[in-house]
Amino acid sequence: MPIRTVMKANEAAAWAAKLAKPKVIAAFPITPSTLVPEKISEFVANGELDAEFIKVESEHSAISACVGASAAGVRTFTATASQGLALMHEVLFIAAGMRLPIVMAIGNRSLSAPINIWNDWQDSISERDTGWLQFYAENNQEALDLILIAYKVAEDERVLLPAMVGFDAFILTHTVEPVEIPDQELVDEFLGEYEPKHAYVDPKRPITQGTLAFPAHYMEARYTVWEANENARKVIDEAFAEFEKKFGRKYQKIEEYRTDDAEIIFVTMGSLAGTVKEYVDHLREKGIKVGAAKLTVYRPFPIEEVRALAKKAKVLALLEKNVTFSVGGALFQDFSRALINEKEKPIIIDYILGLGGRDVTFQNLDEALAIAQKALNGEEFEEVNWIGLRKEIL
Amino acid sequence: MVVRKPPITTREYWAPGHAACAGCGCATALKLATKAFSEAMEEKYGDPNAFAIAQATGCMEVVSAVFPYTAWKVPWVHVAFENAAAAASGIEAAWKKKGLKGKILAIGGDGGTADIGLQALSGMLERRHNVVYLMYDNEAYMNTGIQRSSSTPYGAWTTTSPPGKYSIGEDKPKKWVALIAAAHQIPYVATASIGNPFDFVRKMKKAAKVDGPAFVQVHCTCPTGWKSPLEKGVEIARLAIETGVWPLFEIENGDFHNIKIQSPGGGAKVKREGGKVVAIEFKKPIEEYLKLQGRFKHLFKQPEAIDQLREQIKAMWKVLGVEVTLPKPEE
Amino acid sequence: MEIPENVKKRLSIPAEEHFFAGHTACQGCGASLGIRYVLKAYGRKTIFVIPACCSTIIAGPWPYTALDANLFHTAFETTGAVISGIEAALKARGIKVKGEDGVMVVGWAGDGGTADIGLQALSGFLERGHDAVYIMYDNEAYMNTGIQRSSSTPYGAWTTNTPGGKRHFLEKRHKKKVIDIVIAHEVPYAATASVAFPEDFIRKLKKARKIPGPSFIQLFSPCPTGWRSPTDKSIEIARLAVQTAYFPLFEYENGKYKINMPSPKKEPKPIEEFLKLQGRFKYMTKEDIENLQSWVLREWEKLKKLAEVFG
Amino acid sequence: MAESPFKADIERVQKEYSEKMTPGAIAYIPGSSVINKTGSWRVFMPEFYRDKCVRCYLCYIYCPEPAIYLDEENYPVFDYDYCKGCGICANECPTDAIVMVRETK
Repeated sequence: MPIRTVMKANEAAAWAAKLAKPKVIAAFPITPSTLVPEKISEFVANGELDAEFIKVESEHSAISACVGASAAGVRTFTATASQGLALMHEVLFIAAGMRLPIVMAIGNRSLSAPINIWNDWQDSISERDTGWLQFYAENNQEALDLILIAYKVAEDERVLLPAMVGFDAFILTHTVEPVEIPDQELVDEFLGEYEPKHAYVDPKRPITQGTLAFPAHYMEARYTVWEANENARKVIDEAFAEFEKKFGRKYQKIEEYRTDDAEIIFVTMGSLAGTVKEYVDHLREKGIKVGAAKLTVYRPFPIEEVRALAKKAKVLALLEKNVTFSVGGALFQDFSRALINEKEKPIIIDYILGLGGRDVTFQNLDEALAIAQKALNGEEFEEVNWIGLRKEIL
Repeated sequence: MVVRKPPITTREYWAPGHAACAGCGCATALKLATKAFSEAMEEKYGDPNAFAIAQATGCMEVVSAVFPYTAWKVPWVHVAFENAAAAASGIEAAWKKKGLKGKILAIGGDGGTADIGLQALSGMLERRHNVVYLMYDNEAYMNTGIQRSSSTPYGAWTTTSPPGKYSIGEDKPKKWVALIAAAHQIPYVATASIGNPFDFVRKMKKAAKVDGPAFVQVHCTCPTGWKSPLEKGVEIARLAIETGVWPLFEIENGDFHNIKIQSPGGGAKVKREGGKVVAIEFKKPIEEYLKLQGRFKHLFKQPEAIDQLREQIKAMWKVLGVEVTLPKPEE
Repeated sequence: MEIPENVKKRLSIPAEEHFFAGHTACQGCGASLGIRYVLKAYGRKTIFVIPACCSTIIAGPWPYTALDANLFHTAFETTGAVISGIEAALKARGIKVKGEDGVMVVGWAGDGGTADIGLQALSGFLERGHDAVYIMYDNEAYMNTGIQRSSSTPYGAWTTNTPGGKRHFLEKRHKKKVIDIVIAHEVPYAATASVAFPEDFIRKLKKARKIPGPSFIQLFSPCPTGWRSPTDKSIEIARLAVQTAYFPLFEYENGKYKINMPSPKKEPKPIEEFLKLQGRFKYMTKEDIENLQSWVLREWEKLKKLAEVFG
Repeated sequence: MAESPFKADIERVQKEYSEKMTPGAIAYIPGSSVINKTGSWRVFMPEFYRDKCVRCYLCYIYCPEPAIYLDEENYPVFDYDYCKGCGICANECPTDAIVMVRETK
């Protein structure tokens, strides 16, 4: 029987790892995700999880050890955030290129300078070109579920890519919420044993991994990573469906909320989706036609789903906690790619907000709404807007 | 005539057809290292193939594994430049969990070990993984085209330490990674050279059989980067030993006050006290080693630089607890 | 800050303060005391480089700072590289570094930032021979992220990722000896020091100032929060670390070892005296303690031997 | 004349070789580098005088390729498909049983 209890998202991630039974874990402390390896240490110390936990000397070595272990053909897990993820950057490309289904939990946190330990998505968003699959959790339950789903998708033969699951620093990592821990037996059924057919280190079958490819082969090798990302679209849908059947919780790449007759749809990710849904309720009470949408999957980018969503709205208001300097937010770029050649498309407005743990309030969202309404009325508007900025100290 | 048996297994784990330069000393080192490993694994576990390699980016990586081919006949993984030791840690942990017997061999050049990979090496040693780390030391970044590393010796020309009006070439003494590794109090550390293959093979086997981490630093000639004749690769390496430039030693469990020193040969007089080498009187001047290499050519116009190098070599031997005398060439 | 002359005269360490109250260190913090001593030794003409660690927080968030000296915050793994860059820039600008009246570039990093993630930058700094001082304040775990083991954590210690538990998963490896790794670089000056012995520490800091080239000091600095020890016992614990030879004070200068404390002739106190004041060691079995004790004595013998052979 | 220890590898590569991209660009045939006949790099080639050879194995030990293997009587056999002509074997040979001569192709 599944157990209902309360825990932080960090603990939920550790529980997910425990349920997935990785053989090797390598991790390095970093705020706010340190509690994940701490909790896993306890599981290992108490014999509840039979794994080798390598307490590495840096994040670079954490991911490198995971690559080594995954190349040797076992299920692996790690967790990090922010600067730690940035230090892993180089090896993230390698993990994807070597097609190693590592799963990593990210406590989404800002990047220095100035140093700041609070939430935004700049860390994992900045890794969007590495080839990793990316999932974002709205709450602690999703953090647990999405890690299990990430394993399912990552290890699928059609995919074989590493995956990261992000959940917001402190807002989720350190906040206690009710979480249902699924049955170990069901998880075992859902995931099965990881038996690699392509990457293993076995003296009986010597293979060479991490080769050098000349120009004659490099593009094809990179194309297979592209193809695997494309394949992941379908595999993710299948995994979501199977997960729902087994565990009763439904996931979609883009989850919509009161979008049916909406003129303006707020689009966001992570825990901010919760706030936005409340805000939508609040506006609906006033008779304003708005809806909300949340991206659960960010890589592969859900292009078809975005197009379907776009058909429903006159204005898409993107609320994002990251910046691509001189462009706007990363979602703005991605939405533009999805919609640029559509015959009919909504206006897209970008909002940068909540960086480095800045609270996102209804007042901020009112500000965003006002700009969207201007656009709706055919008035001039800014494409990229920094919301909640303390202009008085600038 | 009595025919001795070949001194080492004829099994090959390093196939020809690889793209190393002609006369590459590192290729010889890897060939011998894998043979030694297989002998050790056979003796320890009854299975000569019970090992796998994690290798850092570098010459020996790019020449041996060009998709879709490979020169390796042993499981082999390359991840990146700075993390061979970390990747080896991961593989070792995975093997442990899978219940596989054997040992992991991590390989890196001097750049990948003394510089960018030092930290990963330190972590691996400190965590006591069952891995042998082999540093093939050709004393510069050869793969990127001969730039100085911290293992480049004093006075050497490289593309980033060119001699000039204000420069005598590399101006820092060589970093001895073997000493740094030994400071981790690991069971076994050794230096070796392709100039003495039997000593190298013996040390590799010892390293492979030790429980826990071991580190071997092997000196190997790079004719391309050292600007030396192709056929002199082994001779140069041997001269490094015979002139005192390259010490052969073993340190067990970080006992710095009890370092085992191997005789350098070349007519050198070794003085022992209580079985311990305390002094060596070298007979061949270091010039004999230097003069065969274009990278040291400019030093011969600045004899004081060579004297400076001699002083550094003496200081290095002092750290090993040995007083040495280094002769000057006869006029 | 005005300090009366008679006070200055009576003190065995400099009276000047360049580290101000109001900082946010925990009660009984050894690291904050260490910063205070360093600034007493070097004064205002100091450029402090601090990576992401407790000291980042201690010095205070923007726009405040507790230091009456230059302070540069940098990323976790970069201390050795940043002090190299600052030293090179000062030299390029013709500013004197080190020596009696030069600017002191001080790398100030914890054991995590030195023994683990910053080791490589430290090694590069030492090997290139920059004129700066690197101080590792050793509180034997990652305290800033909430007490995880580092490679400088001692055998038998509880941390949040060596939590003990049913399988007795305490730290199983002996402390990494960063000082030995530094000495293996054949540096001009390296020393261990302790916040319990400020005169010795300040003497070493001043020596590091005079000797050209890179210097390294490993400073033992208690962390009541992470060691689960009473805040008033910090100095006592640090003193016992020396008296038990768990953390002997010594210097390495131009190839020679010199033991400062405890005296090589004196029997070290039993390790239990050091352990019993700290909650982090309370899960150790008798066997664990014996194991640690024999390691301490072994390393102590080794050091004495080195001082004999290379004295 | 003994058979090259790499004969089986060469045959396997000839039989199984495929350029088809594998996930992770993994090379699955051990020792498949034998397909590259690096003998074409050679300017000087080693000539071997069997009667002078004392079977000390130094050439066999030092060859970086390895392009020297041993026959049934433990004499070295030079594999000119792979020998790059570096000359180490000749330089190290204590009895001058190996001599480097200019390639005449």
